[in-house]
Amino acid sequence: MTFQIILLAAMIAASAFAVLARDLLKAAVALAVSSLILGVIFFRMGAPYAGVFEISVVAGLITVLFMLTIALTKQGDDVRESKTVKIAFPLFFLVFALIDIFIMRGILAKVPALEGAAEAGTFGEVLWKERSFDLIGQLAVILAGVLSVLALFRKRDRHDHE
Amino acid sequence: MTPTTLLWMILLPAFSALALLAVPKTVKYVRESLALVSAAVSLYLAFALFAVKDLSWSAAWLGSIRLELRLYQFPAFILLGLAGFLFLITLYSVVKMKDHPRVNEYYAYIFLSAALAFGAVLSDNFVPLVFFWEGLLVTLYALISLGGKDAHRTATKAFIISGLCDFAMILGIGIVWSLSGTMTISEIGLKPEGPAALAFVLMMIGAIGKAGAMPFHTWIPDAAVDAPVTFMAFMPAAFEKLLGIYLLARICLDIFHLEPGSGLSILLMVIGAATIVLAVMMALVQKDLKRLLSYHAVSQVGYMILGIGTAVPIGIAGGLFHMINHAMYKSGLFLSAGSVEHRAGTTDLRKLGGLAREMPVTAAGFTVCALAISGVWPLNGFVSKEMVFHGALETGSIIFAVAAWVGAIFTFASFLKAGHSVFFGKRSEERAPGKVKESPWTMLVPILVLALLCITFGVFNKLPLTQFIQPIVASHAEAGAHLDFTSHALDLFNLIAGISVACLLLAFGIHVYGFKRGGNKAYLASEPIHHAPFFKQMYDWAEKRFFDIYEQGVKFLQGLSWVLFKGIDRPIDAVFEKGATAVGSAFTGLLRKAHNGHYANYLAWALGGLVVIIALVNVLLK
Amino acid sequence: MSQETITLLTVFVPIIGSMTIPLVGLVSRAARTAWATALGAATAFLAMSLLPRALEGGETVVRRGLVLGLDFILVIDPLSIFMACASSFIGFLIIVYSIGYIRHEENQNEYFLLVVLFIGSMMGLVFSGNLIFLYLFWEIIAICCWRLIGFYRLKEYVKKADKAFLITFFGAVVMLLGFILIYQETGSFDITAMRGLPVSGTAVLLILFGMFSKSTTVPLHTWLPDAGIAPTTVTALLHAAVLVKIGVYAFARLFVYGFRLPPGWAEAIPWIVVISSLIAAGAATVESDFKRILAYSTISQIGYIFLGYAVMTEAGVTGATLFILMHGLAKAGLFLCAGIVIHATHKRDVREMGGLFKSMPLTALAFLFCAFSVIGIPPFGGFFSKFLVIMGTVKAGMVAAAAVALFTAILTMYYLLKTFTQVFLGEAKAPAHEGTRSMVAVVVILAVLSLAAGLLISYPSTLAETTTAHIMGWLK
Amino acid sequence: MIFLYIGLPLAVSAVLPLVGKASKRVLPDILANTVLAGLLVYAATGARALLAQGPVIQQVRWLGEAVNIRIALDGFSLFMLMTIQLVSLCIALYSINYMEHYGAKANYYALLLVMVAGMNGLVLSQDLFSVYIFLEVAAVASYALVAYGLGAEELEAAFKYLMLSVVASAAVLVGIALLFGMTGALGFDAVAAGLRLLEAKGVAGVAAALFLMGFGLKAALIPFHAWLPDAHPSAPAPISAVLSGLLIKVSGVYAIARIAFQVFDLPSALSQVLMWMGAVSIVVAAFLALGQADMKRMLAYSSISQVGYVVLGIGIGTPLGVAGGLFHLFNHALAKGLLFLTSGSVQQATGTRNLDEMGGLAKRMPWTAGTNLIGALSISGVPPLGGFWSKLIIIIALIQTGEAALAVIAVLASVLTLWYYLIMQRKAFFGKLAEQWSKVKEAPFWMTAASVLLALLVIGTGLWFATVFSSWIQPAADALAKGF
Repeated sequence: MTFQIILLAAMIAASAFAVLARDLLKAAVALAVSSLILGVIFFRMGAPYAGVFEISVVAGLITVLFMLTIALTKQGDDVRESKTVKIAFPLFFLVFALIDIFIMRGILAKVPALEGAAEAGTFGEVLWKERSFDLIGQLAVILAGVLSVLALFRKRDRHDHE
Repeated sequence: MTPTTLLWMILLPAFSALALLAVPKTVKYVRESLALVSAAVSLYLAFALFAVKDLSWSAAWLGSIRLELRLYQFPAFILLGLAGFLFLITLYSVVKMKDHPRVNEYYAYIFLSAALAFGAVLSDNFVPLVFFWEGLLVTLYALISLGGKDAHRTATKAFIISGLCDFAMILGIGIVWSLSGTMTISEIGLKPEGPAALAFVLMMIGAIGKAGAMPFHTWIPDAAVDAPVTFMAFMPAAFEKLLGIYLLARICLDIFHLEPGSGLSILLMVIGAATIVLAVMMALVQKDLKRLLSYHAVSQVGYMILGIGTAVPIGIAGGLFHMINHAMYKSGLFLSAGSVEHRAGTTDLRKLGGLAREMPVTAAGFTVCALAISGVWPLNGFVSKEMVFHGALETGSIIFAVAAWVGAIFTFASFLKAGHSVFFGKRSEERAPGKVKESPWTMLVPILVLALLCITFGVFNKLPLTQFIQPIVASHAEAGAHLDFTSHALDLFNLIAGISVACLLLAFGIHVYGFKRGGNKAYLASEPIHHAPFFKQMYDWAEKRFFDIYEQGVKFLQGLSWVLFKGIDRPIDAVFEKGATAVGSAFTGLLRKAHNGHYANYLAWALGGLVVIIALVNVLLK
Repeated sequence: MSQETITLLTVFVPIIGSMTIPLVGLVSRAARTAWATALGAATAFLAMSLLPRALEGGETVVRRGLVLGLDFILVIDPLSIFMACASSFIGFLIIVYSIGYIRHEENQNEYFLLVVLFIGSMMGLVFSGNLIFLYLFWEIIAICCWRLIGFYRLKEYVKKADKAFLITFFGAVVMLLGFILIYQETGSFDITAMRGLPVSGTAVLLILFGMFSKSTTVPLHTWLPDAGIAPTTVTALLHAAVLVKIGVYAFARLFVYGFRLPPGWAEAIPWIVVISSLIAAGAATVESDFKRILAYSTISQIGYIFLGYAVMTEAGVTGATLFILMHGLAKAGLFLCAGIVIHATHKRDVREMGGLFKSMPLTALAFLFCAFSVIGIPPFGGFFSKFLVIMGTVKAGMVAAAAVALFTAILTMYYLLKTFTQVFLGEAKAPAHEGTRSMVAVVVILAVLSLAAGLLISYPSTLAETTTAHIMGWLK
Repeated sequence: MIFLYIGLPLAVSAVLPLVGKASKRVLPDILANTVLAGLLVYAATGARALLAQGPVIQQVRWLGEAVNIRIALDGFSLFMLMTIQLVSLCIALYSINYMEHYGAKANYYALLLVMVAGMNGLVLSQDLFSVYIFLEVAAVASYALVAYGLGAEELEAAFKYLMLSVVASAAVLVGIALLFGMTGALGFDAVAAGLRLLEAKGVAGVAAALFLMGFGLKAALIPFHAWLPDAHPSAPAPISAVLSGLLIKVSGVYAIARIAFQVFDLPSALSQVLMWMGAVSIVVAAFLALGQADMKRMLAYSSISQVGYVVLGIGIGTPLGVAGGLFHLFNHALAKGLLFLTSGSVQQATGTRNLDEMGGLAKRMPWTAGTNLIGALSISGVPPLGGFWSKLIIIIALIQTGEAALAVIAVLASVLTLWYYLIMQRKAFFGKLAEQWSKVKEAPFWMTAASVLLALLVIGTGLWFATVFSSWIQPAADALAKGF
């Protein structure tokens, strides 16, 4: 129980840091840490799959994406949006969200599920035995992220003439 | 005589033509002798074949259609006539065409025409018939082109008009073929009813078009000016008449069985009568001898068509007899005109006069032929015209006989004017005395031969009628089984002949009146009629070629073409050229506007798409 | 050699040979030209060596099984042999003419490659017994045609080439849809297997699109006059030897000797083509560009070929088959004469020409001969074909259609003679000289052949009649 | 060892930056090309033999112990593997010359290999979540590669691409979550079994729709296409070729096809939606391509349009339709790869992508022009090139299933396709040589060689379509449509 509380506290701290940090890269890393902790929490609450996915998706992938985005926007111009779009898009999004909420609520209430498909196993088992293929994927994602950052922050040798 | 002689009859002139074309221009005499010899051989062959009268030959040709040639009474006679004219005109050309720059072409075309004409006459199958018949278009075009600078215009005109007629005939043949199931002419005998009537009319157009009846005549007067005069004597005066009337007779007698008094018979007679009157009215006012003669060449066709159109034996016989007579005197007349042109250098009536003294032989020949064409007793024209009158009266429609008589009046009037202006009367001031001489003998012989033939066929008319005409008509059972030329009075002393003679006298009166009114100038003798109130307008219009089927037809073709081009072709092209491009760029523009580069926009599409797909999937699943 | 081998060689010698032309071109220009000519000659020779076979009648089918019913099938019968001979021979003459004509142009390697490939694809198309392979060669021809039309590379020219390609491609893919419909209905792409089978009107309509677009029938015709911007040799090739004939050939192969037309179409098609013929003749009368006149004339004449096949009487079919040959000879002659004239005067508008008879008598005469043949005047070859087509039409009971066709013939007479007069007669407006020897020789040969084809009609007509007997045989 | 398809490129890409320190050009060139060539040869020979007895599931062992890495190989995946390695190899060859002036070649190859590994992994995986992960592997590498030029335009394009892709990932993830929640399984077959038991059509439909959107966005089907015309032209030419030729097909079309058939068993509703999405993409994108003056943008829109054909074919669901779709996928991969490569050659030679500024380049760049023409004709469906046969089969399949309207659209759109490719030909190559390009040179050796290789493949596919069809396409289609 104490461990749980510590984890929660750590997660909140990491999240707060992610929001408050001025350096975007640090913020991204903080978010990753926060997600990682969330994954562990999931696992401890008896949802090993959710934990594994949380770690796969958020801690691994989203972080890479964030870093990539930061790398891209640092050098690129701001993306300008026109006024009509500024109005039209939120409106549309609102409508979409409303529809989504109502339909999804209706549907989610009715989503059938198979009996006895409860998640089971330890974190290690799930990660290593069941989802080991994803591990390779995660490695690859991180590798891709590293390579991307390398590529995007490379010295712009021989390319300046463009 | 073996059947292959028929083929040689065609091939001989064809090969001669090639040989004549090959003779170099510098070599003298060879060409002329070659031409004369081969013409003579053709004539001999024709004689020989005329004696045989019954041959047929065939060979594999166009797939299952055979090249069938058949000789019997009628073709044999026409063949003889054609060969005779070929010889005479070749003889005449020896001098007349000597200095023509394209003389070897001239001979080649003449002999090619002869070959084609022989072929057309001998064909017993529609396909070779059309082959030879339409092939004459080429030589027609070529021969007219040999004339002056603008001759090619006339050549084109002649080509297109004749082509029109030939195409009509082809269509007619097609119908006949689909009705009868055979292309062999001697196996066909249709009643001209229903579609066959249409076929009859179409084939008739082909025949009378070749013969030069109205309204397919308009190239002939033009050709008279542009083309060599020997051509006029050869094609429009002789060959085309023989061929056209030959085919018309075959159409009316063999291929179809024309009933007297039937609608088609009336139609033919109307065409004949109209041709007689209208063409002779045009002839009357001409100021050029060759043009005048050419209009007569048209007018006389009317008599033949009228005669055959009556569908009664005497009329048909008259038409056929008139055909051969006309070929003689009209050739004679053209050749005399050529003789005048050869020496005097012009055929303009206004510049000629009193030539009888310098060119007595020519004048004599011309006079005989002119009298013959005018139907003066006892020349051949009188006899054949009488037969046509009889025929016309026998059908009961007097109007056609009247038209024929009116034609006779003006024929004589115009020849009085022509002969008077050219050979008699005062000598033209422009011409120095003694400068003009009589033409050489090779030119005179044909004229004299033709003149003599006119006299012979007139005086001893029983001879050609019983030897040539009667067997032809008799071979077509319904038409002339009992025709013996005794039932109708063909001498001077009967009512019909009396009317004819009265017509001639009237014509003389008209001429004298006009001569006096015109200040004793013979070429003005027709002016009173020319300037008569109604006639003047008509003549003016005719002068402006309002009635020229070609001029109007070309206008029509051009108009139609313009409409087709601007109204259909260009709009279709615009659809591809402009329409497709416009539609493409409109769509593209619309779509490109939507792609404005705004992320939110694109995101909205994606989310919208998701909603639509969810909805679609769910709707479709149920 | 067996027929099968000869046929395969006829198809593949030019196709594969064409690919080697640029390679030879690397070595020497003269060798390249000679090689291209040799390939053309070999094709014509191979095709002609099948002639004795054609006269025997009957057919041989060569089959190589492939997937999905897309078998490679060659049909060797009188129709295909006739067509192959006509095309390859005229194509060969045009190659000979090209030697002089494009001597000074750029991209000659490409030119010869495409021309030979063009002829080879034609051979492939002619012998194809499978709808899809027919389509395949059809489109290879379109590609060649596209490049060749844009040969001079000017912006406007290339646009016209694109137009030609797009319209014919449009027609062709629609036709392909029709083929697939037929596949759906009959379960086969094999032409030999579908003789006498009924097909739906939709399929016929779709297929007609393709044929009409390629054989330039109104309303899919306007690309052809525009294609006149190509080198004259190419236009001659398009008009006379290959391109526009493939539509009618396919028509004969599919509708006459293939499946049965649904009722109504047999009456409708003759009218469509006759009216197309008339419209094109009208356009030819109005046009004043030398090659456009001739192009419209082709459109107009194609109508007759279609008419002959569409009426499906023996005379009509024989006439149409002969027409392909006669029109090929004469139209090639006309275009090549036009080429000589344009080459010499550097003008295209007939109103600016005149009096050329004096400076180029042989060309003028050749033009006149070919014009007579196109008009259909005996003793030239064109007469027989046109005559038989008209006869066939009348025999089929379509007198009115025949009358319109004859009226078109009068219009043809008018505009061709008018053109002849404007170009060759009258006042000389520009100095000119006769073409090179090989060029004049070719036009004279074509003119003489037009005449000889008429005088010795029994040879081609026997072949045409054998063809007709062969392809109409199943109707009985 | 099928696992090599994932492991080898990853391993090499990991060491490549280090190798790059030692040798800037030669070693990375050789290494990357060798890896791809080796994998290609293996796909064509060894892997083919493996499949002789039916689909293969391989268990990876780690230090002698079986770890739960199971990779499934069937006809479909093998066909995809083959296509991926083939096109990638040509692109890597092309890059030898082309990437010279971009610098950091080693990094570039590393990213390329990661992308290839991602695609290979996607093709080999047999559960939903793995698909998702490898989708992201390839995607992350592709974002960086799009931005590889580092210009403002490239970065903006990459950013837009990334942003829309994230949406796609989210949709896919939601879909996976939904299915996982229902069935508690992730493997294709297990989920399919679960769905059969549940008979929950509606929810499965929503999940399917989410997949359609997610993968549709990857495949750039309309209306999810908007990122592609920015991203593909901005990337270096070989990358454009990989993206258009492979990535959108593997991460979009392959995933859709695999899931639609193997998980959802392609209900007719899904089939209809797929076909119509395909058809709409075909037409709209063709019109959009028509209006482009930028050569690569035109090609990009053309990709959307052609992917439409692929989806249309697969959506039919009959073995023939699927075969047609897959065949077109293959042909388009080759031809579009070729076209992007030639466009790169042109851009490198002239410095512009604007068609209006080009003209008559065939004179100076005959190989480029010729290969470009072959690619264009193949995509337009002009026989005897590969694209013709695949379109033909698709149309036959459409007619067979009675979808006449779609068949007409498919046919007429190929006229539009030809139209814009003719515009490209006319403006760029076929015409009089524009003055300013009179000194332009043909592309360097490897660039030309890669183009020629692809062109030969395009021609070969057309001429030996029967062999290609029966030995590669048919097994793939059978694997998908008949389930073995």
